[in-house]
Amino acid sequence: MKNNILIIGGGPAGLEASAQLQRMGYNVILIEKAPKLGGHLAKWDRLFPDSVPADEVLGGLLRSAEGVKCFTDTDVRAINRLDKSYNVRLTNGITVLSDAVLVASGFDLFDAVKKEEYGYGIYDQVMTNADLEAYFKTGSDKRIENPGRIGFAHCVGSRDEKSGCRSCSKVCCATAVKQAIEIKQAFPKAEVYCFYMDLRLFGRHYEDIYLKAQKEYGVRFIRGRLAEVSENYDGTLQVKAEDTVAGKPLKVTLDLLVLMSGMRPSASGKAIGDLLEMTVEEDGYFAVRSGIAAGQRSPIPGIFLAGAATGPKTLPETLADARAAAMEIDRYLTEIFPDAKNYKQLVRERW
Amino acid sequence: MIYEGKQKIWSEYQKEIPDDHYFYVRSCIRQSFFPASEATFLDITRNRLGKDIFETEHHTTCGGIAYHSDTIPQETVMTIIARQFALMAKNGYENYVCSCITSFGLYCETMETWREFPELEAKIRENLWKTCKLEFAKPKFLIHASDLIYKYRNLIAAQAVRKLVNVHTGEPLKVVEHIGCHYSKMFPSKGVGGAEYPYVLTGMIEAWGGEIVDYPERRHCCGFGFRQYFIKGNRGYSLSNTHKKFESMEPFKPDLIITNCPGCPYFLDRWQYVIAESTGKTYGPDGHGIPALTYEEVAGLVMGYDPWDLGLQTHQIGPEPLLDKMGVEYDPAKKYLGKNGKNIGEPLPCTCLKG
Amino acid sequence: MTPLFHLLAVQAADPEVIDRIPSGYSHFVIPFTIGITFMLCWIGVGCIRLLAAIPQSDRLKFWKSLFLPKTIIKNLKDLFGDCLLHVKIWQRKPLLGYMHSAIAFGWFMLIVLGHIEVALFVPARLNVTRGGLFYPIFYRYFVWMNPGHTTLRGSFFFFLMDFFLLYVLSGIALAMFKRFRSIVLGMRHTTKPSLADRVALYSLWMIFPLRLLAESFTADLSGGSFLTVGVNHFWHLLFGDKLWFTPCWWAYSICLGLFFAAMPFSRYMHILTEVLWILLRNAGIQPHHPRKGVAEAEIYACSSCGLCLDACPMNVQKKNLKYSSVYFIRFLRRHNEKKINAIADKCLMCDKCHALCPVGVDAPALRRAQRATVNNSLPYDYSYLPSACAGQLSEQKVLYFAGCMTHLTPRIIKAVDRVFKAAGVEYAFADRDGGICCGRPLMLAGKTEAASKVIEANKKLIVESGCDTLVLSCPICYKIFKDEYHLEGIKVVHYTQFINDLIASGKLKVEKIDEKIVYHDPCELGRGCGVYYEPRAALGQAGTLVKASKEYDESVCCGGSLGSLTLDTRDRARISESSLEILLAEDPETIVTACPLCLKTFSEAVSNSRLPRKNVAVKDFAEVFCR
Amino acid sequence: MVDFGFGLVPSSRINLDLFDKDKYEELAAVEPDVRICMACGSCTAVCTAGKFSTTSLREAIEDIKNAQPAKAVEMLQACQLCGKCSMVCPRGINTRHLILSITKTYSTK
Repeated sequence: MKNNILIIGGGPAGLEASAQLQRMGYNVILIEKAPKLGGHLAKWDRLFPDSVPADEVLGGLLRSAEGVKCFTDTDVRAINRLDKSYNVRLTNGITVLSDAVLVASGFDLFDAVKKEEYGYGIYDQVMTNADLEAYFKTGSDKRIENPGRIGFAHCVGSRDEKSGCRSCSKVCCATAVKQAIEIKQAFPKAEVYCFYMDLRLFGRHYEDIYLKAQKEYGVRFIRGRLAEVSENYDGTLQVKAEDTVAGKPLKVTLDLLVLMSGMRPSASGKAIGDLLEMTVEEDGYFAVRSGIAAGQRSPIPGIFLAGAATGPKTLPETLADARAAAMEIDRYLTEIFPDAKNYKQLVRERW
Repeated sequence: MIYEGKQKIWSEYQKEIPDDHYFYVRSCIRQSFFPASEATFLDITRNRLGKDIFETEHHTTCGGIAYHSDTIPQETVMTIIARQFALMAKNGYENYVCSCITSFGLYCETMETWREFPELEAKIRENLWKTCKLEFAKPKFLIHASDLIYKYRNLIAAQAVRKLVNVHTGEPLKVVEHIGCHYSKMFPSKGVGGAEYPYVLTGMIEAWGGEIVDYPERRHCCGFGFRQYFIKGNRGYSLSNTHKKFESMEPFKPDLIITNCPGCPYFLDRWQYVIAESTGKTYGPDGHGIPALTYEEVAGLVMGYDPWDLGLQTHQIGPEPLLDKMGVEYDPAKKYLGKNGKNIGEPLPCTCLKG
Repeated sequence: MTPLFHLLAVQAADPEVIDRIPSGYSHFVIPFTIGITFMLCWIGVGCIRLLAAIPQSDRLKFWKSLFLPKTIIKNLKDLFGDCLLHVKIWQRKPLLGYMHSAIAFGWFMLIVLGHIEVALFVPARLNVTRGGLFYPIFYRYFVWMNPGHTTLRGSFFFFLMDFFLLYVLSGIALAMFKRFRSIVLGMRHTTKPSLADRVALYSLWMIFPLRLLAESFTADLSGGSFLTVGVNHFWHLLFGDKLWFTPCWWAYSICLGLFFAAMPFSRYMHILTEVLWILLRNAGIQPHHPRKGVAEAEIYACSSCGLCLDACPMNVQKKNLKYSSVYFIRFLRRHNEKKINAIADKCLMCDKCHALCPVGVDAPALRRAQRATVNNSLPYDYSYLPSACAGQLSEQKVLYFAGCMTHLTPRIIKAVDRVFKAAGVEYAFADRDGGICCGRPLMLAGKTEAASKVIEANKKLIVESGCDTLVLSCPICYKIFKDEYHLEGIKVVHYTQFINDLIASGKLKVEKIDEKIVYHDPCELGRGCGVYYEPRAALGQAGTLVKASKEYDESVCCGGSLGSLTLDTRDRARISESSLEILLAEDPETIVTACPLCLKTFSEAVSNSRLPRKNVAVKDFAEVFCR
Repeated sequence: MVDFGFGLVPSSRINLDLFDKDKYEELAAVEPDVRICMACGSCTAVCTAGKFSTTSLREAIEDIKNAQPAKAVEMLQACQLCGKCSMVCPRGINTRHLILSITKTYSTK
């Protein structure tokens, strides 16, 4: 018998897990609330550290997930737990009886408007990392017109308890360095400043792009959180930070400010979590069975998690997490699920 | 500047302001700096808007200046405040309106502290009983006097005889709004419009036909800074801070600065004189300064009060160019005549700053 | 046709030589005369200018040196050895030495013998007014050998002239061959000739074959020996009696003229300038300016032979060839300021080019002088020095000064301490808590004035310590303490010397173990201070010393040298790697060096390099004696 | 002018708008390593002169980038060019040449 598996979220994690589970012979149903698959990846132009086109990666994911039953523009309306399986009613009217549910609800980008002092949505020349990616993709944005001085503010909505997020979003430093290089490539005469608190360039080749940004593109890295942005008479921005290395307050006039919005738990993911009565930790991301040994299992048997639903992850980490989740689902559906008699016992022992 | 973006933020920082029956407490320093402002406030609220506003001669300083200068402990300050609250309760009021921003901030701070540490509130209650044999009740609404004017800005506009418009060009006057630091920077939710883009004064200017100027250093302190001013060795820092603000607003060519704090109009006014006389730099047109007025003075001007009744002669920066722009009629001969018709004394002419 | 036996005739009757051209002049001498006159004027003016640019005291020293017997002997020895015979090249590359000496000595002899011939047979012609400038050169053209009156004396000169002509020709042949296959003569890299170089070079190549042609054409008239006469016979066989000797003499003269005219602008100026440089050098005069005075002599004494190209450690990468001393000197000559500074700053100052230079051109000193023109005027503020050197040192006979770099390699300090303790040496540690720099890096960077301030401060500290022996473990320090500190009454020794003495006097017991050790000569210690023997003697007691493929004064810099101001890490790493390869030639187990910089550089290079052998240990000299 | 007994206080704030890009590029052309400093402070920690004075190459590089070159030049005057900093720099910056180049490029003398 082919087990039904419902995957919630058609971003990279959902797509990768669908492809893997389909290969294993399961009957996969993938739902995505947006009209298009791909999640944030679909909105991105190039990916760090090697500036690989995002479309290329997404294309690969979509191709390998071909044949998976996909419902876009679809959300979960209700979920009932049956004995072992889940009865899921979708917003498109379809009801799915699923033996395992994978929540790959991803993340939301922090709403930069909330950092009022940065003036996103108020000053003309402030944009976010997502806006800049959109510019790279489409080549047009009224804010970008041969800017002379460009600033990147790291940690917007990350490592900021006042924004409700204590933790690091993991991807913004590398994204900022990547975007700094790309904007320098687009406007070679521009001066680019990155305002950072710590440069968290932990991954392979990340340090290389940092060095490249300094050496080849002359990007200036200033250690200090951007504190205040105001608009000058001519529409340029005056930004203030402390250069904490120099131990002095600093100001500079910018033509463009890019805010590196961090990752926040997905709001729609949380709604699904509420339906499933899933535990959410203090940081807003879903709790897992064990952060080290069972990072893809939720505390509820049969509910699995993958990708940024359990905290900020880079794309390769998300994909690896999705593959791991597929393995976990397979293990559950072959070792625990079929044994109806000892199901509860097995769940206690092995979940 | 994206106006809609600001509106969105303003909509998130709205504050409930009661309709009537206010207990009013004056500001220590405003009474001596710009005494007519508080008088005008009472006149507008009582006589023009017909509100019940009560004040008692028994209220004292809130202790804020001493507190911010680190000369008295917090518990002392809280006990003083508790006494003011007791006066309010004794007189049957629960809407506490203060004229001073320092006081407003301190009241907010005290109430928040009590909320977090109820045992402290209990202790203060005990202190107050021991010292004054009084019992206090916390105000139901704690508001600043400018919140009230903000609330009635449209009523005032309806009674206005003129707008904040240059009568010669028809252009709205460019107004810099300067909020006292302790109005909303400590507790953004306690101020109308929050801390980053406060709306309390902006709302008045918009209602009265002026145009708000959003200059880069608008968030900064006027320069008073308590210890920065009080200690002469630090006074250069106070001056430098004000100087930074004027350098920043200069390109916008503002016609007027509106403030809601006791110290701000004073320092934005007097330091222009010091900057002019020590460096030769003036910020208004033709060697004049930029008038820094209180919101009551601005309200009074639009409502047709006589400028000398509003106390505009107590400003270092001469108000005449502004009055001319607004089309306000005034008698120059009466500028330095007191209420009793006697000369109140005239300042010596300045070298650099034009009167 | 002159019968052969005439040449061998013993009897001689006057006149033996008859003016074939009574006027002693022919138009073809014009090119040569112009060329040589131009060159002589140039060099005359140059000499005066050069001597005028030397400080008064140095000039006096120079004139005096010319009359001191000791310098006279040295001058003669050097002039003969370096300028004519090229002994230094012979010693390292025999074939190349032969080539150089063949051209230099051979040509020199041709000129000298030519003039002797004229002096003997037509002495009147030596007079400048009677063609003394060109006559001896074209002697064979102007004279007619009286066939009936040849003498043994005459034949002897004919033979010598032919012999030296052949000698020169063999040198020229090698030179031509070297242009195309330099490696055969032991040179991996050769210099790129400039335009003037090319003109002079090709003229030089042509001079001697043309001389042979010209002289062989006239050999039946004006005499000759085995070579010219032999060739003359060949021509007659080939062409009969129709010999075009006037065009040949023209060609010969033109080539000579061209050569001399191009000479001042070419590397060949060295042939004459070398003499002046050797005299100045032996007089002990140091350059004060990278371009003027002694430096000028030095610059023009460079033959652009390119031996320094292979010597230079930077040249493991071909892209760095352009920073070699030969090009530095060439650009100095051309006043190419931008390039001069770039090249001056790049050099590691390992001094190998100087050690290997056939004429002893001290290019590193010129580079230092060049750096000084830029860097000496840069501001500095050492007002903190008095407080830095204020401490009181415990009074001991032996004072040990570790130096800045040694503080980054504490293993040296520890090893020195253990060795000193084992040998019972009581010592004071001058910079235990960190001292100031010795001043050598400043000196190398051309900040001589700043260096003097540092030297002064250190000197005070050392003199006040009351020690009688100063031991240094850093060759960089040692070099400057020895050369510039002038510590009267205090013996300044490098720890290799000191430890070797401890072993020799039996104070330090060394156990010999079975360990193959290779010793790396630090630049400043070996070439800089001439300390080659003591470290090897001491190491020989502790293990089996094996050879590096280049050692002593040919040892290659580790790549870490403080001498270079601009060489980057990658280039340095390549040098370290090649230097390591040289040290590992005989598969040693341990590399021993006696310099903190070499130690650090090699330790890192062993683990980082792409060389297959990674298990070789890198040790400091002192560590060998405290295992 | 009136003497009030107090006056404007010079700002210690870094104003990057005053940054002289051309001059900096001039420096970076002779010593590109100025770009790659990551302000780890190793150079300052081992500095021979730093033990006796307030010199810091790390700070000097900052000063250059923060439009305060005069401070950098003054600070670097204590340098003895001993080269310890170049040995410890994790990015392999040619520190000594950088020091000389900063002095050469920005020195007003």
